Amino acid sequence: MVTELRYWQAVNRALAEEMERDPRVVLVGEDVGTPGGAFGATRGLRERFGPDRVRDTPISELGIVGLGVGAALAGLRPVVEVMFNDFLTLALDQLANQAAKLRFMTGGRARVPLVVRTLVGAGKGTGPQHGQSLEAWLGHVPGLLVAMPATPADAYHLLRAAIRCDDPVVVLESLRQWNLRGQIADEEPLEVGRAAVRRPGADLTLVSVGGALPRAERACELAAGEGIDVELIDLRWLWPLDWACVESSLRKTGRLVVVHDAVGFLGPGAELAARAAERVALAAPVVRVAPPRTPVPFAPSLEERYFPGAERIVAACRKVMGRSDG
Amino acid sequence: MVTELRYWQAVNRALAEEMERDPRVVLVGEDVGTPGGAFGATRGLRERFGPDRVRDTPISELGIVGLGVGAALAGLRPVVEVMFNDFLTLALDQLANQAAKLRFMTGGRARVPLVVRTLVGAGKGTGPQHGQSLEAWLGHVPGLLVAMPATPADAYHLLRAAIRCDDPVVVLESLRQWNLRGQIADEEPLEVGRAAVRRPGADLTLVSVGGALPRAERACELAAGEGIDVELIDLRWLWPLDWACVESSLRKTGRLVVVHDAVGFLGPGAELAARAAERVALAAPVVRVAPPRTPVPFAPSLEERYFPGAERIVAACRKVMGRSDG
Amino acid sequence: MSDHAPRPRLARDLYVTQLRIRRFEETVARLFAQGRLPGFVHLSIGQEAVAAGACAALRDDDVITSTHRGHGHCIAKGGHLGRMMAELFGGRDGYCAGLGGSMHIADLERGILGANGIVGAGIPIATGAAYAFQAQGTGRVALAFFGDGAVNEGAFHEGLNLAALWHLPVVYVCEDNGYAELTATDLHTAGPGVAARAVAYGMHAEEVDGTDALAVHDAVARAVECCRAKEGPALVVAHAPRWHGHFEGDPQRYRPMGELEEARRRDPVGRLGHRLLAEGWADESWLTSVTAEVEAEIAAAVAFAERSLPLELEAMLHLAGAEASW
Amino acid sequence: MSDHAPRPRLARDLYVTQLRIRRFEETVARLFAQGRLPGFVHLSIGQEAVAAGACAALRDDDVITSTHRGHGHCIAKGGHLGRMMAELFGGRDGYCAGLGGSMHIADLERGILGANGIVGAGIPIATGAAYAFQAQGTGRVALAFFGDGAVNEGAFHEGLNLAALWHLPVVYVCEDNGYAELTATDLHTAGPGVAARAVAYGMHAEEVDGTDALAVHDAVARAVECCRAKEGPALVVAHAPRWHGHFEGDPQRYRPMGELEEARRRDPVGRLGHRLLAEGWADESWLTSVTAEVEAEIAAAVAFAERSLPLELEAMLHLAGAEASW
Ligand SMILES: Cc1ncc(C[n+]2csc(CCOP(=O)(O)OP(=O)(O)O)c2C)c(N)n1
Ligand SMILES: Cc1ncc(C[n+]2csc(CCOP(=O)(O)OP(=O)(O)O)c2C)c(N)n1
Ligand SMILES: [Mg+2]
Ligand SMILES: [Mg+2]
Repeated sequence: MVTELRYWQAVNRALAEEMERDPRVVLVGEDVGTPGGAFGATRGLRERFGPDRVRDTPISELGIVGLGVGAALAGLRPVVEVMFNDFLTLALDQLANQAAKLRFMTGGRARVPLVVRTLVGAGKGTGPQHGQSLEAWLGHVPGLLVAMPATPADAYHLLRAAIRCDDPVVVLESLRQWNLRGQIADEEPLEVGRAAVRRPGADLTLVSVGGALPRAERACELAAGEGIDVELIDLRWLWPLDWACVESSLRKTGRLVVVHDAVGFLGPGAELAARAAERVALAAPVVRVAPPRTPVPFAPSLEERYFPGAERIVAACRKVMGRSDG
Repeated sequence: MVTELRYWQAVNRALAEEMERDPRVVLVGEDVGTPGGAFGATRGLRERFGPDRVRDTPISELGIVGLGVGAALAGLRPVVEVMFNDFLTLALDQLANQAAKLRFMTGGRARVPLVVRTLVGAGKGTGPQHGQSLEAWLGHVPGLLVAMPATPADAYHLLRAAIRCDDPVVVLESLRQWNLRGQIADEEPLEVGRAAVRRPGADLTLVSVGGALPRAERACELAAGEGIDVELIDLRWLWPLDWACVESSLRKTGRLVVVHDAVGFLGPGAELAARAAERVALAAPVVRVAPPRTPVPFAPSLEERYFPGAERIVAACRKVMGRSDG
Repeated sequence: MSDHAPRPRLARDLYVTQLRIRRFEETVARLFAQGRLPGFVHLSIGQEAVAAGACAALRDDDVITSTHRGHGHCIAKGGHLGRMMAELFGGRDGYCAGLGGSMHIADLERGILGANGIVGAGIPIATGAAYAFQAQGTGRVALAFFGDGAVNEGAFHEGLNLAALWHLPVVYVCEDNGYAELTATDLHTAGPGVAARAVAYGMHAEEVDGTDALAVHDAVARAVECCRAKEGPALVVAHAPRWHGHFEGDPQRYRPMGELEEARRRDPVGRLGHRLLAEGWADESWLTSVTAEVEAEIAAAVAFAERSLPLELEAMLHLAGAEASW
Repeated sequence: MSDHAPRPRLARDLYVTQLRIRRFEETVARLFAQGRLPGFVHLSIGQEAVAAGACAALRDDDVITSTHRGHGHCIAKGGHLGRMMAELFGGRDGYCAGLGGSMHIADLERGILGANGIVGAGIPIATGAAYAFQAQGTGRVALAFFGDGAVNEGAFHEGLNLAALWHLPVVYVCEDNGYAELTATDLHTAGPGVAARAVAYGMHAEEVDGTDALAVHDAVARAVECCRAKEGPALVVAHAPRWHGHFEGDPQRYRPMGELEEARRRDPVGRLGHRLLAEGWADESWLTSVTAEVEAEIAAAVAFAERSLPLELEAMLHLAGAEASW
């Protein structure tokens, strides 16, 4: 069956279905209960599954992620909501030193089936402390999986895959896409670590990370208008990294552009560019398209220029194609 | 004048001299006062400068880094010690969302002259929660400077430069080097963001990040024995990045190997490799030498293989030189 | 403002301050509803007496830290309405040059160390400023505003313990408006209340009706006195309901029937106006004239803000010290 | 172990548990001094009664979280001495296959959710396990051990608030040994003490002589009872000085004259031995025979550990689920 849902509704549906399927799945987070989430993602779930399984928490990011770790060790499959990924800064000990390391630290004996859902605010006028994209931090932590759904369908499928995963997963949801509508098919396989080729193309590979996807799609259209045939890959997971998908595209195109909303320096594009240069004989140097190395500005006109737009992506495409106006 | 000091004594001397020079410099941290630091770096300073300027704190990493931010805004130049960089996970909100962003968030008006000193335990049998190298996280945060002294002289000079800097600096000190002796010259200029060429060479550029330096030096000797002439750059600062130094070396050698103790995926080597591939026509793909994507193991024999040793670095040199046994 | 002003003058001053806050925020609400202000906006209408009363107990050289709901604090501490409004518009003449927005307004010259987008983060920062004042021996005091929700963050705990341990001159003002976002206080804070927590750190604590500006002033003045007498820190809990949603646009479905009406009956502005008349501290014509003055001032602030253009990206990079890193 | 054992048998059990801890750690101290154990080792000699008494009040299916000073907790909860010792040696037969070391020993089958290298981190984890038990309705209880220093971490605050708010079945056992590393308690904890803090979250709290295993047992048993009766959480502060340094090798220069002698006079093992004889609960020959049994057990544990080889790197990657990522 195929249904049309908004991004946030897809999140809601994934949660509801997983809670229905598996009684061990519980939700905790600020405002997730009675109010149904600050942005509506958990609407109706407390009424449906009861207060033991859907709990409003105090503003205690470290505490609630730690609570999730303990609950996971004790047999639940908690989904913890941390409102914005900027607030993960408060919870990183439990996420990076506990959840991510327990399997390793116990010689493989403990598993921590914890999901942390959190928003990337980038592009919604939320400013320096609510607009960051911190996926590179998470991807750098061995033991964590990092999902970045960019479409309603992925908001649904990736979250379900995350909940079924026996290791901790951070799902970075995109506020920019929050109200986007999309088709959702039921029967999609639930795999972690699979990228998606959104558009086949022959001239260059464009890898888009998380919420940048619609701008990347627009850039593909613009580029097509200029005679550049772009293959667009939506990374979907920063870890596990679907390098096979990227590499097979690169073997065809020989050219790579990466776009993301995280800061460029030590951002996800650094790893992709480094791998590409290490492992594939490229026809041109990789071009990364990313914000400058500053926090996210508040003023809309600045924010607009700060995050990579379709124009900048197309310019990067031209550059990697060796066109002089790149 | 030139003095010979151990690494930790160099830290101690830098602190003492800066406190002598500038009454605004204060030290706060767990055990930094009466006990003189868990590893001795602040020995004698409380006696010398009094309890107002050298304070033992509770175990409250977020609180003490935040205390440093506020004290810096109110006119002091605090040096906060967080025992191991693994514990920065608890303090990242104050470090990354407050200290690092205040200058930007206030439109350039506020400055936060805060130094956070912290240990990288890598290689001393300290295990998964005391052995990480998290410099890539810090380097990814606009507004933070990141110093990684690898020698006693740098432990002295970089810390002094950090204390004089008007923006927040994290100084990652190396426990592995803690008792190393070295010559320290007084007159070195205090610059932030300058790499050091530790050994000139013609065949390839080896960039070493932080505590990997002695292993990189050893690798240079081994490589020389095989007829490979390595130019060794000690990065010293992850940000500001002295790209000019790296690039000018690459223009000569055309080949790059990077070594560090941080996890490879999204580690510092990713950014260096990406830049090199973007900006220089290389004669061979970059090779990164780094730990596998797991936490740091405890058992000494595993830890020894986990962190890159001279042998692995030499193998990378051979590979980048196109020797078949690389 | 001085805490030695005679009662009638103090009451009139508090009235004017509250009115300036009220009118400023009513204007912001209107502009927001018209779609003219980007991002999130959190209003303190109904809570003006807390900001006005508390700041009136401070000296000009004392400092405050504020919250995401900080317009009132900023106005009460002497912030410039035009520069505040310009910041909300994202203009270059705003307090943060348009880079921060509502949640980051700061004015270091007036001792406003900053609003904050991270709940609780101002608490350690104010504590650090108090540490600086103690070390400098200047008799200055720091004051941290925060909400009832913030008391469950680790930052609250770590900050208060540090302050109590070191007898720092810091006043903690908890504004209990009954909610953390959409979650009622009894769902997020366990135990007998915030004052009892302060007592458990060994500090003075007082509760006060936060809709009575004179009562708030008196309680905070006592706390400030404590601090100046080196008997700090101290905490004041001020109870005052908010009238608007958590953020503008919040439909407030989670609020029980009658709660808002009850809140409006406790109108801190109207209440003090009545008192002024009843006590003979002011007459109708004074009220009329200050209202006109305030309205003119707000109109001027809006006009100032409307004229302020956003920064260019290059200027932003310059302010951030990041030109070289783009 | 059951809390319904008759007094004499309970006392004898507690004696044996304490003796096993004492001899295990004396052996560890000796092995460490001989340079045979890598990394950091923190011993709980002098504090055995806390671990023994607390765990004796738990059911087998209850769980604990432990600390960096956790050997005693693990032994008291039924941990296997040989696998513990093997872990300290870094052997593959150790609890963590040699990947974790002393600070990460865990045994999920016996309800030992893990020692922890991060001060305070076990507190939210135990809280989360208690949440699971509540949601599962199994009547199980979680118990968190932590030191006097840990109570100043945000994790303590956030964990206790959550537990009190939700009436979770969790017992917090604070082992006050007078120091956090090298810093005395009065330098790090403000206010009337840890019990008063618990009361401020609205939970039961009790203080007990931590060198009296029966008293600890009784206090923790009351706390556990509370939890099983759905009246949790509860906190117990047990005061017991440590005899050894913070870590092995610590010269303890910071300890005042006479303190150690005084501590040794309160020897929890010797004390309970005397009581057993005085009450007629055991005779000399019983003491002699259990001592011999314990010594044989420890010798076997060391022999087991000595035979255990470290893992190979490939096996480590496999256990970590990271083969593909090297
Ligand atoms: C660390 C952090 N967590 C969550 C949020 C999202 N958030 C913004 S305001 C708020 C509620 C704060 O409640 P309170 O402290 O009572 O202040 P109020 O909004 O009532 O003034 C929350 C949870 C945040 N900004 N920062
Ligand atoms: C988050 C964190 N901060 C600092 C340390 C370093 N450290 C290890 S043990 C310790 C002292 C802990 O004191 P306490 O809780 O009283 O336990 P004790 O060592 O006395 O048993 C410190 C500061 C750490 N391991 N984790
Ligand atoms: Mg509130
Ligand atoms: Mg202790």
